[in-house]
Amino acid sequence: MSDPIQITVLCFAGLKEKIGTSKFSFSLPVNSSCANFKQRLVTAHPEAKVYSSHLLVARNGSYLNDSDIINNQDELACFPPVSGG
Amino acid sequence: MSDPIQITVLCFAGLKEKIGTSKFSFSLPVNSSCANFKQRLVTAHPEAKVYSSHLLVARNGSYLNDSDIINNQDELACFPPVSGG
Amino acid sequence: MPSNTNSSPENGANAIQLSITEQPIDYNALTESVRSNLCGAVVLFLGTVREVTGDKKTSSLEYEAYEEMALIELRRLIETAMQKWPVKKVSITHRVGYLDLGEIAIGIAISTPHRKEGFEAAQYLMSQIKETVPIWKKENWTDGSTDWVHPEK
Amino acid sequence: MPSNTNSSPENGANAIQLSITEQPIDYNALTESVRSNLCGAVVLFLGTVREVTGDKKTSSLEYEAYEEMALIELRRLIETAMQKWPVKKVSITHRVGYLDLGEIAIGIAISTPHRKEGFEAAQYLMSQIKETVPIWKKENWTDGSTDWVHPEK
Repeated sequence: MSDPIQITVLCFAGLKEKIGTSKFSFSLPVNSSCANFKQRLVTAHPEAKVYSSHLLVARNGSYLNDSDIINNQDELACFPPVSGG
Repeated sequence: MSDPIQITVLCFAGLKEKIGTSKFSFSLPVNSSCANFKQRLVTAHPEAKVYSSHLLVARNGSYLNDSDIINNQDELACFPPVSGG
Repeated sequence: MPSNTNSSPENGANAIQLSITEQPIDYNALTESVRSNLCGAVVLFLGTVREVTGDKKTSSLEYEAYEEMALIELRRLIETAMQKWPVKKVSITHRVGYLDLGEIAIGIAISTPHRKEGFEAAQYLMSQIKETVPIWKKENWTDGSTDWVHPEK
Repeated sequence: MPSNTNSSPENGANAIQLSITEQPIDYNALTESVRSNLCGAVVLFLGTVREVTGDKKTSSLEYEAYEEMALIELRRLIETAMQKWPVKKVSITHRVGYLDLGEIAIGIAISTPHRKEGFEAAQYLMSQIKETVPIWKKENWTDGSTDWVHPEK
């Protein structure tokens, strides 16, 4: 079995408040999808469960789909639905 | 047969330029409608014929319908379709 | 009346401000006049003198108003808009006389609780103004000719 | 670069201006930045802090942005709008940090040849911004409670 990959997670708004930090490292199995990532994030941080089905994930300024594969060293931005304007 | 009624006509924009004046007196038979007035105006001022079917007429700040009756001493504003804004 | 009318911004008496002017339109004042804590949306529309229409070029525009009736008609349109949408405040200024390229012919500012109704009411007012408010536009073309503009119908 | 970028108003390079700021939004500058002799219409929309939502009263708002991505996403939305409508210039500013009642959270100014497309494009941009641009609003209610706002879907 391959070693897990390491990613950096950036959190914003309500998610940041729930988790209590805006940036942290996170491990994932290789070939994890974005959906896998969200599931594991909420498992590791059950205080974020309220957002689980609505969390948005972006990489390099673009939103990811649930099926997109996460790569080693990715920086993923993770946040609740937006409410600007 | 009754004496004709006397009205004052105010002209604006292209109509004023065609007729050459912005305010003049005009005679009409009693019980003339607004449509009668427009017809007689164009007959008296054939240079305004280009506007005839589109002329708008207002009295006291409100548009008149073709069937509205003109009264003695009315001040009628008469002008081409508007184009402000 | 010594009090400044701007000091009571929620006063219904200030809900409608209209003017027809030969001076350049101060759209900043227009916008500021409709702002309100009751509203989440302000829409400002400016109609400006465009240089190109089809294959003709405008050198300047001239607007003429039947001012007395134009103000009555504007107020009537705003009152209708206020029945259709929860509009809090509206300010409209139309310029008359000669306008150069890029200058503002009309400014309309409106405030509403939410944005959807603000956009709808502003669009309604603009299209009605072009139908019924007695103001006329004359194009002075770069080729020296002039035209009183007639709406395309 | 010694030249003033405002001196070439038709320059395509100035067609889009974006910012996210903690300072009060200068909507006059925003509006002025989109004016053009090529356009007959300018639409400005301001989203302002409304006091009342349902039966609750706001004491202040707080906005947080993922600024880097917000600017990318705003530009993407504007480029899409420019493909749908003949938009000449767009300037958008979103404020972050604490806002008092009545203050401006977002200002969007757009210029187009004609008014219909200006209203349409401005509405499109506002609704898309509320869907995809990573900015969040927190309500500080007068009763002392706070809520991160979630869009009604």
